[in-house]
Amino acid sequence: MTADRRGPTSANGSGERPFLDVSDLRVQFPTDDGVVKSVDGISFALERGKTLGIVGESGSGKSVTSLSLLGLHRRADRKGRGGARISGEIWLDGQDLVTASPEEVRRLRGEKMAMIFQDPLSAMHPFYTVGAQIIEAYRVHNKVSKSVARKRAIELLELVGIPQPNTRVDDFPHQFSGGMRQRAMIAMALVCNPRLLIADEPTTALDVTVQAQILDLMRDLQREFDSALILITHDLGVVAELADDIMVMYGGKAVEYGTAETVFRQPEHPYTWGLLGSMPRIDREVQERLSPIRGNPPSLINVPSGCAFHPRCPYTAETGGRSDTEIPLLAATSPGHLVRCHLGPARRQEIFAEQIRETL
Amino acid sequence: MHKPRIAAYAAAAALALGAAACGGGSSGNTGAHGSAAYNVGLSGIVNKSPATGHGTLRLEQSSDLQSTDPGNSYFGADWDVMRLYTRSLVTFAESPGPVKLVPDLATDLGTMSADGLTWTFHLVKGATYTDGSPITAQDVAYGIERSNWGQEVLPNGPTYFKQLLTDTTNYQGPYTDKNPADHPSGIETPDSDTIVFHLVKPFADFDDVLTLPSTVPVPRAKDTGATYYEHVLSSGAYTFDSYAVGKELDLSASPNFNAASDPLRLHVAHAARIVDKVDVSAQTVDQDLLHGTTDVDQSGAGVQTATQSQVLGNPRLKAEADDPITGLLTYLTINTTIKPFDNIDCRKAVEWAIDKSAVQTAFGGGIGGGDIATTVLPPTVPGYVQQDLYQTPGHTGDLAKAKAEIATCKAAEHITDITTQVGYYIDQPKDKPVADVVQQNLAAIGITATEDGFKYSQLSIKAGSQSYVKQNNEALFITAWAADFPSGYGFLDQILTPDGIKPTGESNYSELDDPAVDSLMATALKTTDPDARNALYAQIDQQALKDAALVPMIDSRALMLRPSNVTNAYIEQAYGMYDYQALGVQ
Amino acid sequence: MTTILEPGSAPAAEPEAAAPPGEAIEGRSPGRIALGRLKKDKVAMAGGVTVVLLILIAIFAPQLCSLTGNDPYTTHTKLIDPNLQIPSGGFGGMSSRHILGVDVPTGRDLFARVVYGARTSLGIAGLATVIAILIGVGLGMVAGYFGGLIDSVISRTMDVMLAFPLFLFAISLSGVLGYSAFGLTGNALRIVLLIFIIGFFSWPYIGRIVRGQTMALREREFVEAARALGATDTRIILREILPNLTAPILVYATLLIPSNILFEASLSYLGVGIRSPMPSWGEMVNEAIALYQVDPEFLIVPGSAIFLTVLAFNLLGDGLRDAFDPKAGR
Amino acid sequence: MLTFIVRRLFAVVGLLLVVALVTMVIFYEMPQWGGQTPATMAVQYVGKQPSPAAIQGVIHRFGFDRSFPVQYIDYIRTIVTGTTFSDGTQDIACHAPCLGYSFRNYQQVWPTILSDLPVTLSIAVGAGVLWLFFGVASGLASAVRKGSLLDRASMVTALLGISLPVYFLAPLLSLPLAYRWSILPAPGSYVGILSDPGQWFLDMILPWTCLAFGLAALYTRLTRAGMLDVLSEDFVRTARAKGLSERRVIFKHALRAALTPIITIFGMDFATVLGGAVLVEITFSMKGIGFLAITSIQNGDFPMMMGVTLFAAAFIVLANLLVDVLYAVADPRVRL
Repeated sequence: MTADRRGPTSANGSGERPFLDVSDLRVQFPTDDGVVKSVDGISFALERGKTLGIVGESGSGKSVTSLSLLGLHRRADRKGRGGARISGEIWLDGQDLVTASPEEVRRLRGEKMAMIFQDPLSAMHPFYTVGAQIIEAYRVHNKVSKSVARKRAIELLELVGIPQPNTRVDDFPHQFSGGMRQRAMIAMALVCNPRLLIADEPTTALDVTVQAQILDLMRDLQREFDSALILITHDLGVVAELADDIMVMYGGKAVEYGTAETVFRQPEHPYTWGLLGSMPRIDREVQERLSPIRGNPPSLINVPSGCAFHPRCPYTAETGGRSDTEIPLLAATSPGHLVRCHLGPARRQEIFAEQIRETL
Repeated sequence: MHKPRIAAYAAAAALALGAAACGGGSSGNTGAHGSAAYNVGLSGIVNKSPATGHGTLRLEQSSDLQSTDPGNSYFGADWDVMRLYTRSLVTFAESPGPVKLVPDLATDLGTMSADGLTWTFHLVKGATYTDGSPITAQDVAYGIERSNWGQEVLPNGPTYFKQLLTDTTNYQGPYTDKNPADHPSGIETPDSDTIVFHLVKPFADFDDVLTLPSTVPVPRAKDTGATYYEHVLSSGAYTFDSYAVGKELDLSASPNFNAASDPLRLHVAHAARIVDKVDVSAQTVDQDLLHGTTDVDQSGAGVQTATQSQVLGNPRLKAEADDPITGLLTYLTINTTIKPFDNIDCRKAVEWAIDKSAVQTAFGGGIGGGDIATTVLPPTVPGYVQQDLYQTPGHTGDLAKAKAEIATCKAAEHITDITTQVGYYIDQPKDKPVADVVQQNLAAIGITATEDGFKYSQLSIKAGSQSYVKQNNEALFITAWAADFPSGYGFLDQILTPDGIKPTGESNYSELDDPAVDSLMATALKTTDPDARNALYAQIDQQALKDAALVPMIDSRALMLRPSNVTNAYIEQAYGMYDYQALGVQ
Repeated sequence: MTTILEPGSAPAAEPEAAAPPGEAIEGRSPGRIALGRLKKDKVAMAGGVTVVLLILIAIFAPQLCSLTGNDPYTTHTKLIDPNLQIPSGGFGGMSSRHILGVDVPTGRDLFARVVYGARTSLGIAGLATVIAILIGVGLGMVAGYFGGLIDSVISRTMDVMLAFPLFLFAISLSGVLGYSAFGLTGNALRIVLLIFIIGFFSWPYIGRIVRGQTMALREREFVEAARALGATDTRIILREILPNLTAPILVYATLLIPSNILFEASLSYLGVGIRSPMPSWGEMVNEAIALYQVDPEFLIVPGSAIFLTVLAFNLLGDGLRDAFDPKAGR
Repeated sequence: MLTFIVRRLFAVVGLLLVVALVTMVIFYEMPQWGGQTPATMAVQYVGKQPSPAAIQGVIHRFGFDRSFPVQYIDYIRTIVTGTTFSDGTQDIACHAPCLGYSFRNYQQVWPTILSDLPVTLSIAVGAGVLWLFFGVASGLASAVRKGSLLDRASMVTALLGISLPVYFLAPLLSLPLAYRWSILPAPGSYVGILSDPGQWFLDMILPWTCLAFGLAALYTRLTRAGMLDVLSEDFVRTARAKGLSERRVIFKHALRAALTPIITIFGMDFATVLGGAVLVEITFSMKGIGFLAITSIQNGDFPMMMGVTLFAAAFIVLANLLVDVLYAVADPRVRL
């Protein structure tokens, strides 16, 4: 709403539009039981070479955000039925993707922007070889012969660290191990040198050692390709590794937005505190107890009135009832740090300093 | 004998045709080119043409022949077709109207000895098979032996000779007793032209029996038993080319037929070829007849009900149709030995209760079904006299009389409820609605009758089994009957006398054993004068109805088409369908 | 061996947001949620109303027929044109007394026959479905719950049965036993026979589904809990698992009934099922099929009865399935 | 793969043995449970006046005098090795696969079935093409345009299709098309494809349509449900994310995955139809395997009916095997 649409680290001040500029994005799905407000007015910006981490529980709207960037939602018809109603603006490299025709967006997909999906086993077609799927991705956007595309596929597989890429290229996805599949998935996403890369929970399905390898790989590749990277995860540990900026989402809205440094060191939203509290940290010596956030994620049809977080927030009493009636604004506490909370900045910093920091 | 598809014989049937409500055809057009009109084929030859060896005559039927083997079929339609490629000792004159016996392979209608026990026949000179070999009296004898004594191989044909001829040696038949020298004592062939029959009792109608295909000659050397049907050696005007079960029978004019051996010109190949397609669907047969893509429905069963409406509504089509009496009587038997129907009043109640007019409609109406029957003998069988012992206005039955009779019966038997079963053939589609009507009629007078439909093939363990009907209290049975050979004896004996009462395979379903009937029959068999004999048959008919042993319901009719390109078309009353031997095409 | 599309395996059609719409918040029971959805489904409701109506028609057939003063057995041959073999006066003999006309050739009231035919069709199909459910649910639960050898025996049996030419078997079975057997005669025998044959041949479909669902339920916490508390297998099967199978059983029973109605009608149409004079829709079509060129009414009445009944049950069954499991089907 | 096929072929044989056993129980044992005796069963096969010897002969010919296991083993052995029947006069060699000899119409069972197969094959192939094509096409269109008018129309049509029995649909179509306007031949007309291909095609249109309509309806529903499932799969989203055209996403990615189970079901249904399209053949009076089955039952021709049932079962189990092999070829995850 009042958010500065430039990201905390991309405030270049030159007046030029950032490479990716999302403004007041709303995504709603009409269903039989009511309208699901999956994304309810979020804004952010991202430059090439930078990484944005979007963090939240499942159902917070983070994946829907990424899919709408790629234009992968089936759009609603004129009566607003049968698909997603999308409003707001998504500017990618000077082009608005919300108003662009589906065909224009399709041409951008895979070429200018690509996505790495969560579960590579289900995200790859079981009936086609890994190579065929990468080749296909390349040839959609590049008019080259099959053999050239195949060479490119092998090259990419090698780049992502698949051993013996020229034989494994003909394997089917189920013949790969989980980590290798994720590498192949990344290779497929990178095959056209996309400038925007969205990774949706890229490491969730993997075991911890492989997770680290994949994160390293992504960091290296992002540098090599100079891409903008959006990292979507519920795992703050993953973001900590890679992200420059972090946006915390709750109930379809951004509740906290700032640089990674700020969000980790001076988080001000009670939800962020909860997320941090439930995060296991290897660098702590005494692991007392993880404190999970009590309660359930909100319904996106009947969003709780006022602050969507209020049914789960321990500090509602301090708002004098405003939290159940009034929706708080996303307001800047410091330059580049936005928080959506009824508590005043001073009080938030106080609570964090006195009660929260030590538990983390 | 049970096969309800066999045509009947008539001595003086013209009157019946005129009298029948929907009959007709009394105009007797036998002119050289009989003009086509409705029912003209009953009494005249339509499109008479002397042409021979011309064109292909196409027959079709919805069923298959029971067999092409002359010794193994009981279907009248099969017998009609067999005359195309076989000759029997005696056959029917090639003319419309009342049936007349004529000698075929025999020189005359036989000589009966004074005691009536021996019949002697001589074969015509020069008769040959289609391969040119001569036909001998031994071949005729062998044909009779295999079909009557070889039932373990040829189970389907009639077996009158086995019952009528003496058999002192207890002959086991040619398939069990392979010695060619063995014969039943009742058949003698003193030379190759003479055949002598010895009967167990005097039998004035014996020459009628010789019309059966049992008397078709079969050379012993050529007989392959059960598979003989595949390549019957032709003795008629057409050669038996081939027959594929469920597909077609192919015949062609025989080059070797010796016309000199056929002075009455009974066997003339009017067509060059005859193709009989079988197992075609009934609807297709009708459509093909209407569209001129086939010439005759070989089954002689008449058109489907849907086609019937079409034909009757179209004057052009109606002029190409005949509606003959087929000689088949549909009737309800009442078992005289099952309580309470052993009481004649209960049986009379049934006689009065049946609404024959409703039965007629249920059976297909006056044209597709037939005429209401009031006598056992159909109008086309000698001995028929018009009478109606249980006359009611419009043949709708008399509920009051029926109820009175049932009350008398109940009082005498000291019962309050009467329940029984009524059997019928489920593979005779017209019988089922009749059973429904009968059941309703009986319900109206307080008789609860449950229907027991069964397949014809189960007859011998159902209504044909004495123990079954008694155990299951099945006193009533809807069935049909036609004479196997043209005489009152042929029609009445098996259904009204103890000859037809057997533990299994019975045909006298009423189990009627009335001394009056039996003595009349014995007298008739000894009576040589045909008129006196037929009068006796009429008396038997009356007596059976006085006994209320059965309820005659319908004398069947069938609406048949004869497309305009068919020549020499007329109804052969012996079979109740067109005479295929006479047919040709333009 | 055979692959049957089993329901419920489909992932959510919409992205995560739509996955559990409204389920958690209000704490309504799944049954009530389904009922709520069903009520909104107008087409399914129309099917449901028709089904209820048909059942009422079947139950109150005598009362219904007495309104027009007809019964399904009385013949009215006077209403038939004897030569054309169609009802006199056209329109299949429809009149104020015979509102749907009469049959041919005996002139029985078609309305009465089709109404009583509902008894035959629904009764046989319903009871056959009960048998199929009893066998299918029983064996399916046992196979799914115990697993191991019992499971392989039952599963193999189901596989084998699904590989049988079932329709030919049913025809043989109902054709081979004639008029009386097992102390029963006539249509009483045929009814019992049909119920058992149809029921027996349709249980494997239910059995497979129940087996799969039971296997899934067996691993659920509440079953583990019950087991930990020392509940017997019987008790777990009957008290913990069976109640959770109600929804799929209800849905598949509703979808099985129309296929059983068609099964019965087809056997009667082929002449190996119910026989006249007892009214059965398949038997009526069998009688009418030779005459439809001249008397279409006679065919259309029982044919439409089969069609509408099967359609109504299918609509209701589809609606129920969608209501209980919105991801399947649609 | 080879060991799989060999192992499965054994299973096929086992299954056919079970089918044969069940059929024999139905025809030889069931009537006896129902109160019949060998004599009352045999008496249906003798002539009009059965002598005790003749009945005994039939009892022996059908093997009613042997114990059931012996009868069963004899029947199976006969299929494998062939046998020689005696019809009273001569011996009839019945070569393997000898399914018996019909004493009703004096025909061997196996050749009779083979001679009726072309009719059933004609029905099955034409209808199979129609129902697969229309079922998949309309199911696909429905799924892709879910909720559209087209979708609703095809779903309604599909519901009509699965609710309309063949024997009601056939007259509804024949009455105008064949009888009123004479556009098509009337039901019951059939000529072989070899004797007149044009007429054969015309004759087959109505039977094909009537059989295919109901099955196409079923396949529309199956395809639509399958496509909707697949369209929500992650790999379809991936395909879209790669920037593939919608056409390529639908046909190359989604349909490929959705079609595999459909083909499996098609294999089974097609095999079932090959074993006799009973209702269509009866309704259109076409003398195929299904028609043979019904007439055999009506005539009490047990050897014929058993042969037909076994023949139909063989089609189904072999189709099952074929389908499993095809599945393995289509889906690389399946290893045999």
